[in-house]
Amino acid sequence: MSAERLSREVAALYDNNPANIIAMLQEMQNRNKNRYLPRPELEALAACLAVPVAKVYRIATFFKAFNLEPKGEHMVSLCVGTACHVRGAAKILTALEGELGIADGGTTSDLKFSIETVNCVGACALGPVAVINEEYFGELEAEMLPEILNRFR
Amino acid sequence: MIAITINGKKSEVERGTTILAAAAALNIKIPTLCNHELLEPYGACRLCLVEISDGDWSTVTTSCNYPITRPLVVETQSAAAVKARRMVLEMLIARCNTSPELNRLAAEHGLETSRFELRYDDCILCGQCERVCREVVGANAITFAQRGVDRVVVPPFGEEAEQCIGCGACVYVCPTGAIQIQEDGDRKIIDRWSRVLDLKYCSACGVEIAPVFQCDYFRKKADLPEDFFDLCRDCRVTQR
Amino acid sequence: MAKRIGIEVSLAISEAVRLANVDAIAAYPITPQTHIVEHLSELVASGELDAAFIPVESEHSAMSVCAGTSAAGARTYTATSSQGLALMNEILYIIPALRLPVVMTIANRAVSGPISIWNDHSDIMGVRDTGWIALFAENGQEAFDLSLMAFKIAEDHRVLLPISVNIDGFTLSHVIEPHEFLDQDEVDKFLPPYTPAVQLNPDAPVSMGTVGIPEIFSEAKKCQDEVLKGSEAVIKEVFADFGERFGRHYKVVETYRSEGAETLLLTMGSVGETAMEAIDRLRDEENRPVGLIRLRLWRPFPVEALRAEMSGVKTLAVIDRAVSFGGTAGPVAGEIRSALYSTDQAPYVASFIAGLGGRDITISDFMAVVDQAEKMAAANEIHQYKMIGVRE
Amino acid sequence: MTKKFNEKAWHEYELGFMVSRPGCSAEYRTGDWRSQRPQTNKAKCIKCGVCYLVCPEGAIVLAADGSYDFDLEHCKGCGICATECWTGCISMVEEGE
Amino acid sequence: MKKIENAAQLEAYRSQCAAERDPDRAMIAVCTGTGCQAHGCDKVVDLMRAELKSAGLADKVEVKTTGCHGYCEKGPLAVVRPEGILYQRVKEKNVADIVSQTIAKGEVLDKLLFFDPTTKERIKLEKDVPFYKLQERLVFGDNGYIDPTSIEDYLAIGGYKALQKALTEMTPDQVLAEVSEAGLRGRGGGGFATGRKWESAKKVAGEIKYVICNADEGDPGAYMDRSLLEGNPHAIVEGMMIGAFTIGATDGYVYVRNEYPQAVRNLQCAINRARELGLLGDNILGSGFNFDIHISKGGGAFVCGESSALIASIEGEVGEPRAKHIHMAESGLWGKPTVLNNVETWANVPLIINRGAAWYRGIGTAGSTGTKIFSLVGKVKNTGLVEVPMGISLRKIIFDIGGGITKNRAFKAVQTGGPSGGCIPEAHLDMPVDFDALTELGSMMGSGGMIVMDDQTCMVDVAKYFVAFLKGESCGKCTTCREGLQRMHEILVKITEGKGTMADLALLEEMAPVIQQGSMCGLGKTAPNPVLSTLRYFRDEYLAHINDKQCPAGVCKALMAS
Amino acid sequence: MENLNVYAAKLAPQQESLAPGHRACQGCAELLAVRLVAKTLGRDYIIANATGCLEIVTSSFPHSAWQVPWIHVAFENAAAVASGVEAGIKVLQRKGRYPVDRKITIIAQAGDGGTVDIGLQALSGALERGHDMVYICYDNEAYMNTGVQRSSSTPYGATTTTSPAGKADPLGQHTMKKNIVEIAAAHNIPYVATASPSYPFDLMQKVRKAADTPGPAYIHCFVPCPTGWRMAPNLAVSIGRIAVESKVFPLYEIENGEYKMTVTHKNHRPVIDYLKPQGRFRHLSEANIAEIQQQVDKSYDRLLKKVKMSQIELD
Repeated sequence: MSAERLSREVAALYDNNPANIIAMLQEMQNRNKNRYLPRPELEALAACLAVPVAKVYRIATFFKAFNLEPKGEHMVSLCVGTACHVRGAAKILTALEGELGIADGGTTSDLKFSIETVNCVGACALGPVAVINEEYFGELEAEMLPEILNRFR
Repeated sequence: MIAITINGKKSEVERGTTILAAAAALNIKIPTLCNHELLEPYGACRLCLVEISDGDWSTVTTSCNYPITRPLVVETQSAAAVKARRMVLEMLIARCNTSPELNRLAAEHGLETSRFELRYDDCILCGQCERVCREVVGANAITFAQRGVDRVVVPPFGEEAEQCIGCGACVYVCPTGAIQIQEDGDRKIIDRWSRVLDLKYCSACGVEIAPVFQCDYFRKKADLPEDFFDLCRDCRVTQR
Repeated sequence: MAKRIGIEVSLAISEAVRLANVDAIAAYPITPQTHIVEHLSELVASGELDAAFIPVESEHSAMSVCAGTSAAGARTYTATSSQGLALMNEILYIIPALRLPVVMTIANRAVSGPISIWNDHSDIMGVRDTGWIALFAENGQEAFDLSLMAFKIAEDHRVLLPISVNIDGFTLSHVIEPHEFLDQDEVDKFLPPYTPAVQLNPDAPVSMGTVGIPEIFSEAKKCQDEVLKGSEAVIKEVFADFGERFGRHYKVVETYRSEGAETLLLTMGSVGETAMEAIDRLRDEENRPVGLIRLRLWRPFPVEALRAEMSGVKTLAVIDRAVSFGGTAGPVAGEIRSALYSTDQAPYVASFIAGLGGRDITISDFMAVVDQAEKMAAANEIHQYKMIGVRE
Repeated sequence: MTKKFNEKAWHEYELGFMVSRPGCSAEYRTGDWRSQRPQTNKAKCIKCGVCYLVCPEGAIVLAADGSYDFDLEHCKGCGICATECWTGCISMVEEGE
Repeated sequence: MKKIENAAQLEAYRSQCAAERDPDRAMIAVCTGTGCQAHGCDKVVDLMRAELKSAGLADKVEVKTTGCHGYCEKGPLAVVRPEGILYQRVKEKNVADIVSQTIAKGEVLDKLLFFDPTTKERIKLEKDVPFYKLQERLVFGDNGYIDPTSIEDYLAIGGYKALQKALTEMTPDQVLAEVSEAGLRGRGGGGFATGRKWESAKKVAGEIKYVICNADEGDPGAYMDRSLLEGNPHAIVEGMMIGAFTIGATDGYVYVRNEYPQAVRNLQCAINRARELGLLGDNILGSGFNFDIHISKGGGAFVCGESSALIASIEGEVGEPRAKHIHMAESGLWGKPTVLNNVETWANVPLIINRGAAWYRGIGTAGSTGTKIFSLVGKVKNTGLVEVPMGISLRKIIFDIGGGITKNRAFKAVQTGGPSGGCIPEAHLDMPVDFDALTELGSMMGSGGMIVMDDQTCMVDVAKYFVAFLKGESCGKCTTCREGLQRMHEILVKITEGKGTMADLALLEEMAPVIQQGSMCGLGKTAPNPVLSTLRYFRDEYLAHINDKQCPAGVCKALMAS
Repeated sequence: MENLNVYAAKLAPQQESLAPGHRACQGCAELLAVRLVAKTLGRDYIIANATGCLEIVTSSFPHSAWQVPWIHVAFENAAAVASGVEAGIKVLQRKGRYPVDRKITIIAQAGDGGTVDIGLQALSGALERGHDMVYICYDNEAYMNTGVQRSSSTPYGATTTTSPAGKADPLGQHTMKKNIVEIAAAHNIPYVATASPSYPFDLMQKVRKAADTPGPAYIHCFVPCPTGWRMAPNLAVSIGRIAVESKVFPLYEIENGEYKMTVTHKNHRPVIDYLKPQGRFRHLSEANIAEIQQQVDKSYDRLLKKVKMSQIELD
């Protein structure tokens, strides 16, 4: 679908109202298989809503939810909230980075995995916890990672 | 009208007047790097901290965006206010030590150096350029992007500011001199925005008029004839 | 009370200026004023006086700078002589119009030409009508005291006019005399720091020296004159206050052995001391009813005080030290004739001009003047002036 | 009613005949000097402020919409604004027209 | 379904729902909260339903998938009603036994019961388990009884009664008086009196007003809002409606975290169902009151928990705070009078209307009435969500409800109030927990995160962690917050690397008040708290890092070798 | 700075410390320049004003256009008065009898007559003494206040009422305009600049710099006078621009001895463009104009050489 058509469609879902721009961007990103917002799509949405590209760009870079670069098929969201932190999330992150060969925020070259750290997934009792494709993996230990990841490989 | 006392000087102001404006009217200068009288108060630089009190209650607050809604006593030079401003300046000069304006203010506050590690950024994120471009010029050529420590002012996507008309309003308001505009041959360049604009010259006298892009922009905006900017203002009048 | 010190009068004046805690001094050197400003710049350089010393490039600028410092609210002092005063002339008019209480010592000296560095009163007489208060000192102590009082008078908010303290060049400025100095704390009580009625301050902006259109110009001049005349009362107040504090009493018009005198000599400045000798001799050796009257205040002219001393006086011999070329008398004599003209039993006023350009006036000169004046009076001689000791 | 400045007695003026009302010249109307008056075609106005900055009288004032109005009390009609206007949106028209 | 047009119809429908849900009927309530899901509850539910079916018990026994029960530590949880038997750590392999033994024969499975480590006894009933026993689950309790996707479940337990009462029996002034009288304070952190907030907005004239539910639960270590949204969304909808009715608002917004997809789904479902029944929309219950609720999904920015940033975000701008010298009761969303409360606050409202201010005041302390839900996490045995009356001591929460420290290590500190809260040491554990007491201790209530730390926690590291968190979440607008936190972090890194000096410590203390005074929004204003509170209570740990180049807790890597 | 034009104009300081109602002629560029100076300096400055157009039109009793302290004493002594104000304030500040919470700029301002002719001595004295003040000469190239008499700043070939072009002497002014900028610079003061209200940002920046520079600064401001130059008032700003574009009045500054052109143009106009709109040059022959062109080119080249030289020196 062309960026123009996509943005028209998504904008229409939210009454073409620029106040809903965040929701529109979420929608556009969700529709993208690599869950990111390519430049042409942002520009098309700006044109469609008659708002400056600058504004769309600003929103897209302000909120963590938005990616301007393609993300992996599987997003490994590792919680580094306080509860997880005190339970050793930092070690898990190191292990995870080692396992996937990418740093926090990075994406594997085959676009299979991305790692992001999130502040709290609201599953503090399970810490340390990671979420992959809405599935929760709690009480993580570094040794568990290969097995978990293999399920998505 | 609301009674206000600033540094012992009394006056009356309209409800909603900011402390900064009320002080200015009394010819009391409060340092600020992000405020511009034509722009909405923004409150980013936090340099305009003053101490306000009302009876027993007192606090340190920014003056640029504090609307006066009840009688207040303001001290711009109280120990607390000066101390707070000095710390703000210490943070700012640690970030950017190349701005004469900033260094002047720092010196005024008795700061020679910062205890923080120097970072050599030239932008202090006051946002005047962004707001001027948006609120006054309406070009929206640049924007804030990212957030927190990564916050920057950039053209969209960090590439050439395609909406920039090269008016230089951002250059004019920048308190640190981070934005420069140059003429290089037949072009006008704003490095910071990666903007390069070809210049238009007067067909009669040969003196430069403005960037072609800007001329076209205004021509469209004001619905002017195709050849309107072929002559400079002076030739338009004197060649008659 | 401090002890007596023998010191050059110029230096004594500088000390008075120091005690006055003056804020700004702008001056250009000219003989015989130089010792005053030299000493003041030393005092500033040594830190004994916290003031701005502005070494200007001319007297015109000296007075212009004084206008600036005084308008800024600073206690301002300058000193000059002769040509220097003449060069200031334009600005001298403007200072009182702006109501700036500048204090200036004039070490009186003849005005060129031929060029002369020696004493007479032609410089001050040339700026008679510029609107300044003018005081004349007779000796070092008086010069010292008047210099201090000058600030108090000038800065009084009822006055706010500039003031000149005239001292005779060399004959007074350069002599060493015993002086009784005052302690700083006493002076401070007498003369607190200057509180300007108006100053150049962005917190309360004023425009000074605007264009005087015809509708208000006369009022402006009338005002200036009235304030100047009114200053006499303040001067007397300050003299009285000073006398009370420090025991040295001054009057705007001083007399010497004038009780029952039928003939009075009238002098201004240091020659009064010589004249006193002459009076002593005439009274003590010849038993003649003569006395001396000395004008300490020249502007505003103390008309009433002068008239009060005239009862029983038949002859008044006025010694002028300047020529009013082509005029009706010496400049002082002319004023006095005018002041006494309409009074009952006005004395005969004889006008003498003496001591021009540094020429000495001796005791016998004064004695001769008395003789001559009485003769002229007897003959009711109509004259303009008589020049003493001129070769004819 | 306070006296007019040319009705006062000599002692009723301020010290040294100074003027202590800052900027009171604004009371003086210079608009009468004008034979031509500036007029803006607001459709062509880009609200850039050039006219405002080059007015020797300070008689061009910012309007609520970001464009500029003329203070005709003081505008002397020199026409600099019209000459300097970037888009030519100001024209000088005869007074009374 | 036909729309409900008045109170009588609602009452009738509620009775019908209640009748259909016989409380004495056998039912297995399985917690499907996030914690239990991570433990595999979904499979347990599927299997349970299959087992019941094959045992022919499917129409006799209902398997109810409910929201979070709170005792996340022991999930998956299943409660067999009406007896109230709590089975914990239920695995797929246990399902067959539950069906065959407990459901079919009424026999209790000992091994699935809670084992009390102090008494060494198994406890059968949910209400007797120490974790629940000391709680007062007014707001949170219903989670265990209802399917959040069913408005009928909610109606059956008395849902929308408060709305009905407010709309048909009370005036807005009376509602306001009730809420004010109850002493309800905002559960989002500030503890501002809800009644006062409503009153200000009510006073302002205006046709258009808004109510907003702040569901941008950003505090790491706090998830009670999530659990409420997921487990009992109608309570929030009802609370917002009552608030809207009081101040005269026509629209409500729920600003919810994008990271909570289940909460969004359940809330959206609740709104849709309420609309279908006519409980949202025009002329609600024939009262003339019009109101609707919209969901606004956050883009992932902690700062959007700050009210002005949240509003900016709803308006489609970046979540940058604005100066709040003009209160949002006067000028909030799109410049209109706005009341913003958080999830838990809104959920308290129906309770107050139903049971009255006097009753509500009876719970908690004089200054802080009612209950508070805390998320008790960290190095504590019984992690989970606990709802307790205000004024209970920290010790009771951590040791009696929470069961003490894991691995029986020594308690060191409890961190409350989210990232900008403070760390409270042992000495203050008997302090009653309420808004004012926590503030006095240099911490704050925040949204209710309670992270327990043991002696293996380095407090300098904790301070560094929080400052790093806040630095990353600062919008970057204010110099004080952006530069200040960055510099604080730099210094803390230095200290944890053993390169710190006493001058650094002094600088930290010099910066802190300026960041507090100089920042625009709550994030910056409270950001130095973790540093200040750790400096206040654990200064010796800083000194050990600086002077002795040692990390007493053995956390800071750079200091381990020596 | 000068390649800013639109919008920056709008953003210039809004404060006006020169009020309207002054009685300058229509299109007076001097008052425009003064207004720009006033905008730059806000309210914290004090003016000592020489006698002249500026003094007359802004201070006609009972009115004053000034919203800052202002003093006029005489024609030739603005520099001296200003230096007195400066010294006075400094000493009072030291003694705690004057506000010290901010820097107050002292401005001396005069026309070309009050500067290059009668006021030259006072100017020189003040510059030499090193007062922290800014002297601004508003050069309209003749004694306009008294009816357009020539001054030593009147340019070669201009006709004035005391340098009239006539049958016997068709040239007008015979002498070359006195280079007061170089005279000021010869005092080795820290800042000297030329400026023009036709380049408002350049002007304002220079005023700011001059005010911020400790010690004396001199700004020579080129102010077209429609009345005295006999041209249409609407061209006052335009002609100033053409003066720069035609090299007649180059804009430059000398900062601590370093010369710098602040406004340059790639293409220059011929001087005829500058001369033609002005009545005071209308009598000039083609030969005269060619001569003026030569003079202008020569002095411009000389200036460029100085720029180069000073930069080499400083390197």
